[in-house]
Amino acid sequence: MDKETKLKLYRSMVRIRTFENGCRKLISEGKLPARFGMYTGQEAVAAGVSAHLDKGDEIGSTHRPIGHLIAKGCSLKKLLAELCAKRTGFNKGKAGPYHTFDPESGSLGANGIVGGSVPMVAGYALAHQIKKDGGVAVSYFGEGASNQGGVQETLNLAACWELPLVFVCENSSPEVQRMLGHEIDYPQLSIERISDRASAYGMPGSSHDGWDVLEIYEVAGEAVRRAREGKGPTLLEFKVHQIEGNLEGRIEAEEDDRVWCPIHNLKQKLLADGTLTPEIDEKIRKEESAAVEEAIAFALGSPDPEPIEAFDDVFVEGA
Amino acid sequence: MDKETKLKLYRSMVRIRTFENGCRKLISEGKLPARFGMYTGQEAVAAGVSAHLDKGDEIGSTHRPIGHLIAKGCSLKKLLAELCAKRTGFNKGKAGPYHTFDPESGSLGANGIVGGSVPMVAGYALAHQIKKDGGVAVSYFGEGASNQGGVQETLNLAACWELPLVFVCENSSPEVQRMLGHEIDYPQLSIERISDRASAYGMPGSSHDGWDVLEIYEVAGEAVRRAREGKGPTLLEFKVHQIEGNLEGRIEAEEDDRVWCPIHNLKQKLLADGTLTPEIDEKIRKEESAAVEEAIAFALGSPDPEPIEAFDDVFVEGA
Amino acid sequence: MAERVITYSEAINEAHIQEMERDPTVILFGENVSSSWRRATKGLKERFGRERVRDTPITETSFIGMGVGAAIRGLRPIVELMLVDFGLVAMDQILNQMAKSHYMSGGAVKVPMVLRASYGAGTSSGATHSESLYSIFAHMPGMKVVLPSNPYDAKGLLITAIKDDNPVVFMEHRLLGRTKGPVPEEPYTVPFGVANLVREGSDVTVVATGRMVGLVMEAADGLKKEASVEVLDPRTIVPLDEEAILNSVGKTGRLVVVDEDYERCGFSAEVSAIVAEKGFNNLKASVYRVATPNVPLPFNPTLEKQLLPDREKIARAIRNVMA
Amino acid sequence: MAERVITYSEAINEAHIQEMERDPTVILFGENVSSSWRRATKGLKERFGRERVRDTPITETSFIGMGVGAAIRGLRPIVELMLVDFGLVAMDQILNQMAKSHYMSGGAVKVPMVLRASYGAGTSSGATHSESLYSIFAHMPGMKVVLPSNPYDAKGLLITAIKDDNPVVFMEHRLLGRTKGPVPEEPYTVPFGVANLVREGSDVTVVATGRMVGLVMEAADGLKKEASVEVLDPRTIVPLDEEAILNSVGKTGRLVVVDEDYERCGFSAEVSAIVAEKGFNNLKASVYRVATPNVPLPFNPTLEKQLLPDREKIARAIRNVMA
Ligand SMILES: Cc1ncc(C[n+]2csc(CCOP(=O)(O)OP(=O)(O)O)c2C)c(N)n1
Ligand SMILES: Cc1ncc(C[n+]2csc(CCOP(=O)(O)OP(=O)(O)O)c2C)c(N)n1
Ligand SMILES: [Mg+2]
Ligand SMILES: [Mg+2]
Repeated sequence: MDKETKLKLYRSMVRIRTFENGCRKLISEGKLPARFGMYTGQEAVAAGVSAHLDKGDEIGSTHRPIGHLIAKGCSLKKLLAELCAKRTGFNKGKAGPYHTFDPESGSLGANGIVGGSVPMVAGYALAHQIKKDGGVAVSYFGEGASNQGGVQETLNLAACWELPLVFVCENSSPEVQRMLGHEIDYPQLSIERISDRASAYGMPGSSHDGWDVLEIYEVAGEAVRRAREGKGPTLLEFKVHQIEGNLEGRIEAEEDDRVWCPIHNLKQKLLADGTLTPEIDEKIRKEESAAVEEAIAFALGSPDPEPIEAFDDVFVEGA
Repeated sequence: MDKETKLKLYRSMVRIRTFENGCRKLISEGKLPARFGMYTGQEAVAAGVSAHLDKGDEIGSTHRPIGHLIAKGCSLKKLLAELCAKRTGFNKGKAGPYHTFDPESGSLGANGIVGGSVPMVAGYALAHQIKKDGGVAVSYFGEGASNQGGVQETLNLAACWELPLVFVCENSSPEVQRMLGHEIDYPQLSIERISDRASAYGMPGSSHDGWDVLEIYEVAGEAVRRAREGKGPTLLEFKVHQIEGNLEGRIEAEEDDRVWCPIHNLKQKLLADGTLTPEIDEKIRKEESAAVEEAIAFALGSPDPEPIEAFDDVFVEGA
Repeated sequence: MAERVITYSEAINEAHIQEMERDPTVILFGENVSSSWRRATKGLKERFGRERVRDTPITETSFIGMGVGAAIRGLRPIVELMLVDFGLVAMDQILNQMAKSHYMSGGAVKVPMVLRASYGAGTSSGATHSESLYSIFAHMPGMKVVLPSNPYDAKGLLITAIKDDNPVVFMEHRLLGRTKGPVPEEPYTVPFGVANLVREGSDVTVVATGRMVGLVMEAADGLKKEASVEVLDPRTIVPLDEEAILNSVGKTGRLVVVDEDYERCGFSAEVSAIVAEKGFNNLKASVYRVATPNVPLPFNPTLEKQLLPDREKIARAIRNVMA
Repeated sequence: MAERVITYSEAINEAHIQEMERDPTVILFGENVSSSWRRATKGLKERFGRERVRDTPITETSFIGMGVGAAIRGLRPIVELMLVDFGLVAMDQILNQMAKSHYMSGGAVKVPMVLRASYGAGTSSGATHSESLYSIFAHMPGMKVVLPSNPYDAKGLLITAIKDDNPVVFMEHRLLGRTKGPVPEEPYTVPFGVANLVREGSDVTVVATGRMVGLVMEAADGLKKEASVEVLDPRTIVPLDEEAILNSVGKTGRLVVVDEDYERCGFSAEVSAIVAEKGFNNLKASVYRVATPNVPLPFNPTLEKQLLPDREKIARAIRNVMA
């Protein structure tokens, strides 16, 4: 892998974490009304997968959307403005974190219903298949979501129709089964690895560490290529550790969590192979911090929607 | 396998087919208002599976319910009366073929929604698990239904909770993919064998010819035993050939279909091994014909419900 | 020149053909849509190919959601539910994703999709194969809801639906498929939100949709000597032509609403409530609803008949408001 | 003796405990129901064990259907939906299998199950986490629908629900969880179908449910000098205490219905329609609805507030009918 790609992956992860840290700060200051799942600890997945996607490709996301949206290249300003419920947000403050849609970058979209976006992603893929434009779509979902009927139905449908689609399951219960942080009393998964379900749909599948962005980049590349070539869908599983709590502005996780921290992980490797120096690292972090600060300034300085706008957008006007 | 069991299986299949032939006749005479999927050609599955079930065990069925209900031991009279929309039917004429419920025999129940009964069967199994009464429940569904979200969810849930449940998929598209007789343009199944999905739920599974009742009896016995012993669910797949058209009172399928005809199949074997003689065969057929004739007489002689009864049973009275 | 007469199903079929010829982004999928046994979609696969006309697995959640996604990305999918009842397994995709994506996105995406579904009772098919459900679609914001009562409207409303940039639920009554009526050969549209004044009258306004329109006309015929009945068919219940209803009640002072859906919290309640709020001063009598009572639909044909609106029940209601 | 005061969530928790102690067939399952963070079900797993209190996977279709089956076979399951919105993925199991199995079976099976669900807007959670949906449950026949507005009713109605041999949808408003009120320690029942006369008045009847009841009381307080407001809380919308509503309107001659659900084909329409049909002769003024307009609920708190019924909108409606 070339240096540039490695640095791009590194930057993408740093950007996501910096952005979420910014959100944490705003939340603690009461300036950000949104509640949503943080992506901290999972950044390698979105970064590694989206590195293979173009603007015309789509992703579908979840209740934990920040990483997916940012890695896909959405505007930080408009994203933060949306989280702050501002008129300048992607969706004029109507979506919030659970329903953010950005057609421009192909971030389509977050979803408040577990598994809700997955069938829609099949539709993005179908549009590519029919238009024959070589585009692909990626569907992100959690291991909890992997059981939802609509998700399993879509695995079958995508395989039957050989849709250009990559299913990406982020399994946050690789050892202990948890739901929203609660250690559940009965297992929610009847198998150890979600990717064991791939063969049940006649598609290739594999499981990987979600904290190793270089490996993610490789396997996602293969799956995206396969989809682009019209060979149908793939199911990728990445084990992740959700890193809880406020990082208080730090980029890397605390000691305990370092082993799962994709940023710490890649940093060590890049420092070792000479791709990264402390100076370059510093520069990247500063630039990303500046971008997030700019987004914060934009969001906080943006106007609220007028109350009456609540009634707009139920239907396309003039139709 | 002892002679008695073989003859019991044979009789069960003959009963189902005789009953459905009776229905066909009534339909052609305009005396039976129900439309439903015929089970002709699939009798071995219900007969072979239900041979292992007691009254306290349950089955959940589909839009093709006759075989499942009869093999489970429901009253032919009340079943036919229900199909004729009579007051004396299992459900006072309110259910018809798609929603027949007979708690007495554990036939619970037919279902008009593809896959609709499957989650409910998990509930029957849960009741056994909690009551610790050693009971099991069997869920029948087609290969089309196997894709439904609720069915796949239930496979996972039953495995997670180790419910005493046997999933029985009757695959009527073993070679050409068909839906309701129509040869579909795109495949509905992304795999060849439904039982390949068993491992995706961490349960044992296997595929078998659905026209060989002796084999069905064996594998179903193993699955039911496993469930009764608290070892959890199994997914069995049986390939079946739906034999279309009016058999005009004949019990065995026409030449073309004989190879798939479970009754013809068993008959040849039982004649060969001496279990059956033409005389015993004749006797069984006569007895079953008589039972069906009796059911027809009962149904046709039964009163219709009073119009005003339409308003009863929305809620349990006095509650 | 004699008008051409075709069936409701043929009219729907023709709307598909003409729109799919006009606009290559129109595609169609659903269970068995390529089957020659299905009148509304017969011949479309042969004509437009298996890329644009596809049979789906029996997975309503995934294929309706796929329609939503494809619509967001520039296609105009027509997605078919064999029966509207089967949509209950997919209500999140219909009521949240299809209906609300445009709003939730603040207008950033649009969902020009038509969800076609057969509906209705009267075939002795039992509780899971007989429902109307359109009141649920009307209750939830974000989708238009269309209920053609005759072949002319079926064709014109479907063409409008396909051209509309919003999600539209297009509901075809199971018992109207073979109904015949005059239908122009060339493509045309029937606008949404404009009620059809089926019959003018001065004593009582009857609002009815779908198969109910025909029943109301029969009842009105039978009452010719007793009452001059005005019959309004809103054709689309979202958007609803409130003005036409209020104007008519303004003239007649009396209202009966005839609706095949369940009564409680149904479309009939909505029309009553609108008039009780905005037309109260013109009302001379109680507003009656003739709808399906709050009872699941039974298999037995006599029991089913007992529950469904019919000519007699409609006539009784009209007599009641005239009394 | 001073009455004990506890919260709405604590009252619900206590109803669970008392019923699970009384009846060993009562079981509970749903997502994270064994979590100590969930106030309504806190401690139940520790008390009754992991056999009777179970965390499920995120598969509403399968676990609600499982509740139906277990109820048919002699258990009395309480099945929890984290939020009612998530029930949309499982509507067939709720509206067909749960609600109609008793009827479809001609009474041969019964489904004594309680589907508990949080609902409601006002938390800026957006379109898929804010709905009411009870009008849909009321529209479809076969289930009872309960909307407690205070801790006392919450406990008593839940005990009634668990004892009821029919499927009951029990809806807990998200913003009422910490509301306090007097609640007896011993088990008691509040009957279904009996409205609570929250305040007597003579000028106008206001019918309201759930969180709306409190808002109506505030509005009525503010209007004390202008109007004597009678406030009725039906507590259960299926069965509905029509008599209480009609009697009250018979006395006041005026009606406002305040409802958090969407207006179109909603519960507010139903109450209007009942009165327009059966109480018309007593009505002195138009019937007003104060409900959520037919717009998905937006994330932005100001926009959300714009849509929801509040004190001012209620007061305006009361003034309107008094004018
Ligand atoms: C249909 C539905 N059911 C339940 C919920 C509530 N809920 C939101 S997130 C979540 C857990 C999701 O787990 P997983 O898919 O593994 O995602 P993770 O939070 O681990 O990223 C639940 C139960 C929901 N939003 N939608
Ligand atoms: C949810 C739902 N979708 C569609 C239908 C219509 N339908 C009834 S039977 C059937 C085919 C079922 O195929 P399969 O499960 O293989 O059963 P088979 O008819 O082959 O026995 C379809 C599509 C339905 N009843 N329910
Ligand atoms: Mg997870
Ligand atoms: Mg089949």
